[in-house]
Amino acid sequence: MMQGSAKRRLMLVVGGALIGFWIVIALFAPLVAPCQPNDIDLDAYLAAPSAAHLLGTDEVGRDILSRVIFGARASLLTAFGVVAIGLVVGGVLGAFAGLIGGWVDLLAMRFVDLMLSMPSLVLALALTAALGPGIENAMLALGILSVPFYLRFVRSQTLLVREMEYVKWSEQAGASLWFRLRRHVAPNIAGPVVIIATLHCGAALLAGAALSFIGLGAQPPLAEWGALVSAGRHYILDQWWYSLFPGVAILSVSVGLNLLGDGLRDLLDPQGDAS
Amino acid sequence: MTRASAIDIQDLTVRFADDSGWRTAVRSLSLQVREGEVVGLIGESGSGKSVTSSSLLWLLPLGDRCRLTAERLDVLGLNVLDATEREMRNLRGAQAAMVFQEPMTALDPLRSIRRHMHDVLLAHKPQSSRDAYALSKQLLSEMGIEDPDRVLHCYPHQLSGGMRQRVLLAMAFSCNPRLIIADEPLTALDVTTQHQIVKLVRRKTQESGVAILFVSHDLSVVRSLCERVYVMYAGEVVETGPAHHVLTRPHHPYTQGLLASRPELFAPRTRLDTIAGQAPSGADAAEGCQFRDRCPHAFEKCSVRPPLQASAGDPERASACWLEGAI
Amino acid sequence: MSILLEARNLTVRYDAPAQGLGVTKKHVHALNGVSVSLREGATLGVLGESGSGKSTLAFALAGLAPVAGEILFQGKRLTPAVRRHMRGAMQIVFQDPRSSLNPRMRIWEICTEALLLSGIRSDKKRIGRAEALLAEVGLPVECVNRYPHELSGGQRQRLAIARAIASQPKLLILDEPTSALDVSIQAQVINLLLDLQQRTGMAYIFISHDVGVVRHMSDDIAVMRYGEIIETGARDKIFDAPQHPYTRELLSVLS
Amino acid sequence: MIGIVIRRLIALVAIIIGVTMVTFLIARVIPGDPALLLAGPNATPDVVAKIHEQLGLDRPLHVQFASYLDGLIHGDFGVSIVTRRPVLEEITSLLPATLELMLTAMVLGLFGGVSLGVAAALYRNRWLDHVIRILSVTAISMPGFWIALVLLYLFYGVLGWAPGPGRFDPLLTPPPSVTGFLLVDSLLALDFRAFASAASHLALPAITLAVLSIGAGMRLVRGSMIEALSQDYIRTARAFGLPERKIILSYALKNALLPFITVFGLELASLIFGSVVIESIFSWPGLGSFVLSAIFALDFPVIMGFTVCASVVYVFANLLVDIVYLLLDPRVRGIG
Repeated sequence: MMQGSAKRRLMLVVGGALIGFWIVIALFAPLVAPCQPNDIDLDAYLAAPSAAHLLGTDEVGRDILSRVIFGARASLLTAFGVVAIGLVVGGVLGAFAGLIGGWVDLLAMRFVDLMLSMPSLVLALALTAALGPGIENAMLALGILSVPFYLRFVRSQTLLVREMEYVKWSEQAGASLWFRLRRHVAPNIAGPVVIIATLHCGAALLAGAALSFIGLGAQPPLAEWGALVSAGRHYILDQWWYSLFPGVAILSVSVGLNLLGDGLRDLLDPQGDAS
Repeated sequence: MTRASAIDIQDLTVRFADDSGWRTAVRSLSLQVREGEVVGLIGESGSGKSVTSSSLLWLLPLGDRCRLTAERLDVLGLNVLDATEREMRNLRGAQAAMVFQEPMTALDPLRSIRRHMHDVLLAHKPQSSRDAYALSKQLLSEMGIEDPDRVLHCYPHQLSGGMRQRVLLAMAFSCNPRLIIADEPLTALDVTTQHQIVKLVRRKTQESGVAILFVSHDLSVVRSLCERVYVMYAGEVVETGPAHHVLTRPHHPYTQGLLASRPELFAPRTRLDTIAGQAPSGADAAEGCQFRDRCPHAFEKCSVRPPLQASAGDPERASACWLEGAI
Repeated sequence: MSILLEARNLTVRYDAPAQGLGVTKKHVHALNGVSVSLREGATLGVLGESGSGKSTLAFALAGLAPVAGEILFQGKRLTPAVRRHMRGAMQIVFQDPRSSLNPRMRIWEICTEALLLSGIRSDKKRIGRAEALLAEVGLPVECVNRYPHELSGGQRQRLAIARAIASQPKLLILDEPTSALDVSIQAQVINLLLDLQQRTGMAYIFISHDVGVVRHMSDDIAVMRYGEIIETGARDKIFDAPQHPYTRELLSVLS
Repeated sequence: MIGIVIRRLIALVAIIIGVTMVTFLIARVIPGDPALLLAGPNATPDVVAKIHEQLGLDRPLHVQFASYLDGLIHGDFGVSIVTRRPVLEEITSLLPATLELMLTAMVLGLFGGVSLGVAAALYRNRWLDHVIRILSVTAISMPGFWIALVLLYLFYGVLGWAPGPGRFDPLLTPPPSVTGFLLVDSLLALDFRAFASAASHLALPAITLAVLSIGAGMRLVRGSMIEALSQDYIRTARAFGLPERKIILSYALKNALLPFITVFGLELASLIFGSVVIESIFSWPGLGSFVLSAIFALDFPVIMGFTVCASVVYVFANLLVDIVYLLLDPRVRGIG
């Protein structure tokens, strides 16, 4: 009914607006931010929100608003990077495994089964620790460990579409594997893959921020949301704004991605209101 | 007409909403089934026959997206429109039972046949589970199942489609109902299995005197099983009367077309008579006769909706066509 | 008339998956030593209930199932290489017009896929051909740019037929082409198939569980059960004097 | 059924070896040379070589792995570089605190997720459903460490309802340790003040951990409940006049919980990760805090030991989930 489609559109619009807002902020950070993120002003340390510093200042007097604005760059890039690594490597391998089948597929799936039977976030923790703390390493670790997830998803989607009668028809009419992949499989799995990637992007944002929070991700003085929350935790009882605002930033992007993903899912499958 | 009525519907209208707006699934339909009578309800997909049968036991997903209005909707003397939830529960299963089209999905995959049957028996009559078991066993054997003990311990996925439909029929007959509503109970089954189930249903009706509303798109099954028949097209009853007469000498152009398009009637490899075009897709169609776009006899008067009027020669029969009796 | 297709001793075995829903079976014989032959321009009806292997036969003939045995088409033994070479001389129409049409392709793209495969890349040429094909199967020409979900069930099946005849095949395998359709629409599709056959001289393998429809369409009939052909012969012979008790049971439904 | 379990147990051994290998590779190959880390930046090559010999790093990789594996089988996880105590001993002594936290969070998550999910499904598209859905999207979108800080600020800082960080009131005497779970031990000792203290200290960290799984759980349960309620067998049950309560509990809910069970096993991973992140915020004296400090001390024996243990627990938990699934679903029970 109208109500349903209006709700769907609302989710898409709100989600898209949130993401769009933060992407613009990240791109034009130097223009939007009132100060440089690393400008120290020792006279105004831990200041409460005021006209001069809308979100207050940190322990060395840096403007928190500016640090949150510049932090969007590191946080969003990490999340996008994780998804990109997983999607490109896992997606290509998954489509390949699904279409070739046989022992290639079998081998890939045993590997995936092994990787997915481990708690990947715990492994990411160990891997980042081993690679050495740093935002790039955190991204790399999370990205590598999301490869099996994408591999399995893209493979299962490929297998699903491969069995559809229109692909069977194409096969009996003499279409090559590549033709079927390009003409039939790819267009029909693109939707689900985009949805999964959007939802995973939200999870990656949270995981990256968590690694930064415990000190394995972004290193000082780089502004990153998780690291900002972490720096503010010692002042939480008195200077609550310090940790609050970067956290709100994470929350808003993550909500945006989840709404966008759910909205896209409803759009693709209006009957299945199972999100 | 001395028998009391098992089903009495007057002026039933059911509308559904989807993304593009409201759609009328059933339009001012009236239908009667007398006690002990077997009545067929025929129509193609989308004609509203399943909606009609579901509305009898109040099983439609009523709410924002589905609205039902009727002047009267009585089942076994109970006014379904105003019935309480408790009254409906006492009606369902105990006095009026329903059998559905898809025996593959009509049973809970996580529940054994025994528990399905016990659930129904115990919901309507407190009894020991030993008694319920004995009764279930007996019911299954009456449905022509040879090893009821084994079947009772099976889960639905372990049975064939025909077996499951027998189980559902056994459940339907379990509380000695006075009315059974069967919604395309044969469609998902193989021809040979259909044959056996039809024989079974015929025997059970004769034994128990239960009234049946048999919903189907299969003309030959309805003709062989039912006393009277209603033919539906695009949400309306277009013709009704004794099954044998209606399905051999139809009055309404739609029924005529439907019968004529069966390949059995033609010499092999010759063209069939067809009804041109396709049924209206449901979005509130224009006024007038719903069939007129496909009708070979359509004329100006068809832009006004014809009422269901009794046939001049045969008061048992009626059709909704301005040319009733003339074609 | 000369023999168009000759299949000898076709056998398809599925290894039942170790895990899955339903009853466990090992080595299911979906098709067990089935032989059929078909003359040019004639129709072979394959009659059987669910699980009889009739759809597997369609898949095996179309090269979509791993089959043992021999298939001769126009006197040539069908190997994968030969199949690639004879692109489009044999085509198939599936039962469910919902899953047999790519939901993301436009109607003209769908019905000219065979042309694209044979190397005709120009969109303009293909759209022109698509319009002719739509007219041939009785679909309104203005729907070339629409998507399949905008069509009704009967129209989709017409589109599937248009796609199959685009390459001017000698043989059309019709796997339950009318089973998902209402009686009045079924009659339209049957007429279309009869007209097309008369116009082009295609041979049909017509697979169905519907005794009446098979009788109407076929010159010869093969009755299948449990992956085997239990009785085969000319239509009238099968209908007037069925030999096998199962055939008699099936036909008794018609009377 | 038994066949499947045996097959899964064999696979389990393979998975555990695989897990160990992956952890081993992560720790030994990628960072280069742990000896350099140990010896510090100013070490002479002699010192490094000596450490090599001591740690067995001069041997080929597969030999090292075999001896590590051999150690694991005998319960030898190596010795912590920082505390100089056996890793296994450290882990077992800290495990009860973490387990108590995780189990409480799991129970909260389970009940919260299922009841909210079912409520949303039953009131689908009404205001209760909308509120629950908004809550669930918010819950899965919140960073756990941030929830912890917000809760700490609100309930400790502003309202003063919750005690500060820690696991127990330092002024009270803890109950004698029987199970290692303070909640259970204090009840066994009939020390209700100790119980109240333990429970109030547990509340905030457990809620923090539970929020994430509640969010994910209710989404899933709502979806599968709606799916189950739309099935034909529900309509059959209604048509046969079964009581609505029975239809919802015995028919719909049972089917709806099947997918939830599998996901619940997978949720364990985020709980373990969450405990590492959150414990230190609440000064919870558990494994998470310990591992976190080990990470910054580059205490690789501890990191590896923890990763292996966590993975093995995770794998076992998921095996358990699979067995429960087999028991519940007759469609797969008969096979194998």
